[in-house]
Amino acid sequence: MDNAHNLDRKRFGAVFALMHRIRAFEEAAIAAQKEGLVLGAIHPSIGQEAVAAGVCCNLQSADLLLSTHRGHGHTLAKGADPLAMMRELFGRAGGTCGGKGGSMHIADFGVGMLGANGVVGANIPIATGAAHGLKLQGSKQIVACIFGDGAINRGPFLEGLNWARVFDLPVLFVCEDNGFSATTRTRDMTAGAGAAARAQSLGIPAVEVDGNDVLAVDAATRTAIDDIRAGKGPVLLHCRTYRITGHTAVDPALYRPADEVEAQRGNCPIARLGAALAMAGMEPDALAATAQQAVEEMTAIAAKARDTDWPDPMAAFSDVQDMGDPRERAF
Amino acid sequence: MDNAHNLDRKRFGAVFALMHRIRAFEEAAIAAQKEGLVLGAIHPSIGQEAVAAGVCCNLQSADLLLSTHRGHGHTLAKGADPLAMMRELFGRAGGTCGGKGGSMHIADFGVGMLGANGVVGANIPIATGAAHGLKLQGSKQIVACIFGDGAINRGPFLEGLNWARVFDLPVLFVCEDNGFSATTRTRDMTAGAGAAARAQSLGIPAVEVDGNDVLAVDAATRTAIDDIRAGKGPVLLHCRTYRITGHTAVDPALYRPADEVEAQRGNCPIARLGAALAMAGMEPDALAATAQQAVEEMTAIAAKARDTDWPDPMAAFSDVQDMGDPRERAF
Amino acid sequence: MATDTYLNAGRRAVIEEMQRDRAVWALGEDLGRGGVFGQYRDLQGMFGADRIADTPISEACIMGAAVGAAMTGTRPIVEMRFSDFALCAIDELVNQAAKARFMFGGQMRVPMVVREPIGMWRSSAAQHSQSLESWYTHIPGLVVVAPATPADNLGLLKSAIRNDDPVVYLEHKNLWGLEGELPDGEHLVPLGKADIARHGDAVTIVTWSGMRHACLRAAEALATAGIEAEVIDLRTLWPWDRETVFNSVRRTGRLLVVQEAVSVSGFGAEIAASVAEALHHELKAPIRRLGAPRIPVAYAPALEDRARVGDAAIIDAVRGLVAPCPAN
Amino acid sequence: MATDTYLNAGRRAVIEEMQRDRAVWALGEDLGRGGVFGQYRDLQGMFGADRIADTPISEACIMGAAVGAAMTGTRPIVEMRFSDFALCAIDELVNQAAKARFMFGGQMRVPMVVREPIGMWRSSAAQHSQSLESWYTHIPGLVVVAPATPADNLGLLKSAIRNDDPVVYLEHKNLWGLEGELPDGEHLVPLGKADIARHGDAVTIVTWSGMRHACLRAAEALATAGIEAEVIDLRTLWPWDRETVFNSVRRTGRLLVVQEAVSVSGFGAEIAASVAEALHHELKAPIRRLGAPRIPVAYAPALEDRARVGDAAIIDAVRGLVAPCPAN
Ligand SMILES: Cc1ncc(C[n+]2csc(CCOP(=O)(O)OP(=O)(O)O)c2C)c(N)n1
Ligand SMILES: Cc1ncc(C[n+]2csc(CCOP(=O)(O)OP(=O)(O)O)c2C)c(N)n1
Ligand SMILES: [Mg+2]
Ligand SMILES: [Mg+2]
Repeated sequence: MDNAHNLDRKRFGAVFALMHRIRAFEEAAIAAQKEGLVLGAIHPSIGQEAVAAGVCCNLQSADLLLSTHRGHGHTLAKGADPLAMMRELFGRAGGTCGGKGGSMHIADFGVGMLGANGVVGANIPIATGAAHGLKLQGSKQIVACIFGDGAINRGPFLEGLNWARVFDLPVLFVCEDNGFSATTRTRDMTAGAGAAARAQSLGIPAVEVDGNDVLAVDAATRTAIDDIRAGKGPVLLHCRTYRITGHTAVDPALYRPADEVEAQRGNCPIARLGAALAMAGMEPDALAATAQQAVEEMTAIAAKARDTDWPDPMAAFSDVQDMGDPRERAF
Repeated sequence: MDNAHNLDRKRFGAVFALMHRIRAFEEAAIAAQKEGLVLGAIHPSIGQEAVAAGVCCNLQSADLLLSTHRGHGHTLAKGADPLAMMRELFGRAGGTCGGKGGSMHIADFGVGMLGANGVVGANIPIATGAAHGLKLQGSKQIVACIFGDGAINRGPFLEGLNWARVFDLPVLFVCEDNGFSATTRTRDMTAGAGAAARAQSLGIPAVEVDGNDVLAVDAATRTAIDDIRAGKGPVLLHCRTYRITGHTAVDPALYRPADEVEAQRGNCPIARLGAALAMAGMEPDALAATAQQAVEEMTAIAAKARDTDWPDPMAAFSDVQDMGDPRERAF
Repeated sequence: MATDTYLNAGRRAVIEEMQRDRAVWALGEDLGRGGVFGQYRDLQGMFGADRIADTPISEACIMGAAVGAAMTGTRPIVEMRFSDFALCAIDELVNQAAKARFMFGGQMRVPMVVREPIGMWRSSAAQHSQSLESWYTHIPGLVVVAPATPADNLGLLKSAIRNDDPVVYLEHKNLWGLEGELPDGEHLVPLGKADIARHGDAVTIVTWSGMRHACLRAAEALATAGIEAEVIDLRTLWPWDRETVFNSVRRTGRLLVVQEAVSVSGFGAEIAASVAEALHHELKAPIRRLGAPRIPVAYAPALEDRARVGDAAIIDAVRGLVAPCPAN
Repeated sequence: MATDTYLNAGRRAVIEEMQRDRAVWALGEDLGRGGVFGQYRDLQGMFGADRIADTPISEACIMGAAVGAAMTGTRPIVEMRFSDFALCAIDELVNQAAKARFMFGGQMRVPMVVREPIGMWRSSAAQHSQSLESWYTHIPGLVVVAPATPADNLGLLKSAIRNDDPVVYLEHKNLWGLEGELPDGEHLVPLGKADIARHGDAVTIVTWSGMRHACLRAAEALATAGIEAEVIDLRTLWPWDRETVFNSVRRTGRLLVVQEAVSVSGFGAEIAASVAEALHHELKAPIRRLGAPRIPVAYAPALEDRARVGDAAIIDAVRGLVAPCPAN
């Protein structure tokens, strides 16, 4: 963070607030899960906020995003309404998907968020196809596709990246590498030099960055997106980060040494940006207020979400298909 | 073919004979198909014989091989009986698979040939798993897996190669690159530098050779297999060749200019080896006799295959499964 | 009226719909050279390589990309070459295309048509002969269509392309060369409506795809013996036309379901079970199903034929159905 | 006899068979940390990382590698984590594992067990809740097993591991914690034999997997009203135990099939169609099927419940079946 002194305080103040909001949203969700309010599994991204924030602050609102099972941060960063998201986690009316999807299937097409996904790697071909669709229509929008380090061992990673290069599509592939695939250290199951090397072998330029340094993620994303918007085709960004929490909110993550986690806590991307902002002259009070506001916002949201009605059970029969709609028959 | 003068005449005389036998087998099969004797599609490998011969002459009989829809040459080179193979193409009793498989499903477990495959790329995970099984049992055998250039765009290519490296398995991956995926020029649909670059990005050493130079294929294979037998894990061999015939025997292949095909005919791997053998002192008569013998052998085999009985129709109900065998019920 | 083939009827449907709607495009292997059976012959010349797109051999990405492209406002026609290869893209079809609209709470639709040629085609063996239509009928979110005539291939494919949800469109490889009359001008066949291919009152035969023709041949043979079979070609398997089938069975009291697919858990089981549930008291004889035994399709013709439902089996089954009921 | 869970019963089966036969090994994601539900807890410590193998997230290769490893003399247990993810490996299962023995003319077998946890598990939503057993019953070459009790999970998994052909082994996620008695010593349950979970003569209920328990609860409730239902848990879906089912239906004259899966083209259709064909004249009432409507499984409980067959629906269906037949 050499350039901390000439940091754009306005821009990164907003990024800082966003990162806090992501953290606070997930902490509120984890707390709510302990109370039984979150109904299905959630995969927190605590410690990884710089990837969501650094990538998405470079997307325009018309740009599109595809995410994973660990997508709360990405979705918030793309501009989704946290109340609707929290309602979705709680399975309530007014959830982003009306309570049909839950955490792993949050989508908000209104802000260009085309879906989390419960199948690792499945978002890669879909993102590629979304970019293909945009290109066919002469659109200037681009697509960002975030996936984990574990996803690069699935076939669709190869197929999607090859395709994006062959058709020179406007996609930013982001490998959000937290070192783990569920309980497995990804490096033990991953041959070769990793995501960037694989992308390069497919003719796709790739950049590796410290994924806990939001300034670095931001800068690398901006350069990549400039190229993509200039019509140069896909780019891959490999962001190394660490997952502080378990794979799911209820995973104690005993498969890794406590001191490793402790050391990584000291590498908190939010604290790092806070330090940079402080060095750039932002007041400690202002920094603390940002954190505080985020917590208040998300606490209020969780309270509001818990007071929301359940969806109409008959909604289970809608949005299936027009022809052969199950509502044509009684159940 | 710098080393033509100190060519091992015995070894390459045999390779030369094998290449002629492959060519003659396929020409006999193409002729038989015109007569209606070959029942399903066949995918000739005419012009590609150096890959089959150069790779397989380095395999021991206990080693294993997995092949593709274009597998006659590989299968013959692994030691399968051409009469049983021809019977299989003719759908007759005594075919390698009893007439159940046909050209795309020839397997001869007796000689370590674990199957052609009708699904592009599907042989890669199977080969990888075969090597995994061997390794678990402490076997010294190795596995060779031959696939086309089109197969490297399928997900199982990535998954299989990554796996083979992660578990350090004894597999030789051979990309038999004839430039085409059915009627499509593979390079138009393939991003990056190709098979070798992709393998290298997965930490797998890769070698590119002129696939019409059997001496080069042989030398590269030998080196690769030495490493594999020494426990160094997988290697990929990328052999560039050309498919003289169409995708199937009935494909006129009008999607490529006649002069391109003509030029490639002049690069015949069999003729090239013949020239090298001649330079190494082999008599023109002996060379011609080898070709003649191959044609006679395969013509006789085709004649014999056509005189073979059809399989017992009730064989359709056997070899399905032990529990829940369809023979338990009448049809 | 012009006479043309089932293959060309499908091609005409694609041309007409691509001319009608710029959002429609097709993607698959070898399409620039017409596709593996010539279904797309010359179309790349007419519409350009963007709209008749050649793809890598990447079935998962072909299907997955279509999902994404459908989400961004285009209407892809996915060519899977052989339905067998669609198994390389089943996650993308079943977990993504079919479920997205629902999972995401109806925020959008996934309008795409997946063309998957099915069925036995002499000596194509176990990996190029399957008919897995029953799988798709089991999956919420999918429409399933299986045309049996040139006119239906024209009219149903056009309707499928206009449908706003994913349609699995199963052409039968053995029918490519079948000739029939194609109406001039716009010809749309509604999804979900069966075709009563032959009227009769002795027995109802429900069938689809390639077996329509075997059933009609069998019905003609039976007619010479005075047995008039009604042959219903479902055409759309989901939603299937319960009304037409039930009305017919109410009249005939006898049902034979004929399918090319493996009978065990084939779609015929769904028809048979539905009729057994709804019309038990109106049946004059037990329902009969015909389909393939539970064996992979073999290469050698004599073996392959053991997996085929022949005309004789249909005739026998009908005779059994109309025979006086054994005392019980 | 010891009491243990369905989960531990499966774990014990793996331990016993791995001890018995060195060729047996297991592969899948996270197995070294016990697998996603703890089915393999501590097994890597017992058997080493070679035999309890962690794999990359590469479902296609997990399945395909198992096929190859089975061909070279080992007996892999494939862990698919959720049956939904097996869709990423369907080509390898259906086009390769299931067909290899046949296509290659019986030269070898493919002994592998594919464990695919199925079913609804509170708020797991559309991509983690499916029950696709009917698909597998449709595929020649596959054996399909779906245990419902701890003892059966022990005895059937052991039999599955010893079977020489590919077995799709469907444990129900909601049953992991279910406790029951496990016999001491070797306990093998034969494949293909149903379990008559409850005797009765008013009606035959055929079910499997998680629904066994709902059916038993419903049957107890019905018994208090004097209706004695026979509950048959199929346990193995292919080959299913026709004899036990037919004998029961011959006695009761009434059949209800209860499944958790989508009813349309679910395996229940096969049972219903088979009974309708074979025992039409012995039925005292139309066959009934219960299953999920053709909707994806939703996340919110009230919506998810619309996809569940509840005890009340079973009770109602039985009451309808035993009610005096309406004049017709
Ligand atoms: C195809 C598939 N296989 C397995 C899973 C189960 N699963 C869910 S998340 C996960 C780990 C993914 O690791 P990674 O891609 O690195 O993402 P992270 O969880 O670390 O964000 C696994 C194996 C799945 N959802 N989809
Ligand atoms: C998964 C799959 N997709 C498509 C096909 C149809 N197909 C058969 S061969 C072939 C071309 C394969 O090209 P390549 O791998 O280069 O092998 P070659 O035919 O050139 O030997 C295609 C597309 C198939 N068999 N399997
Ligand atoms: Mg990860
Ligand atoms: Mg090729």
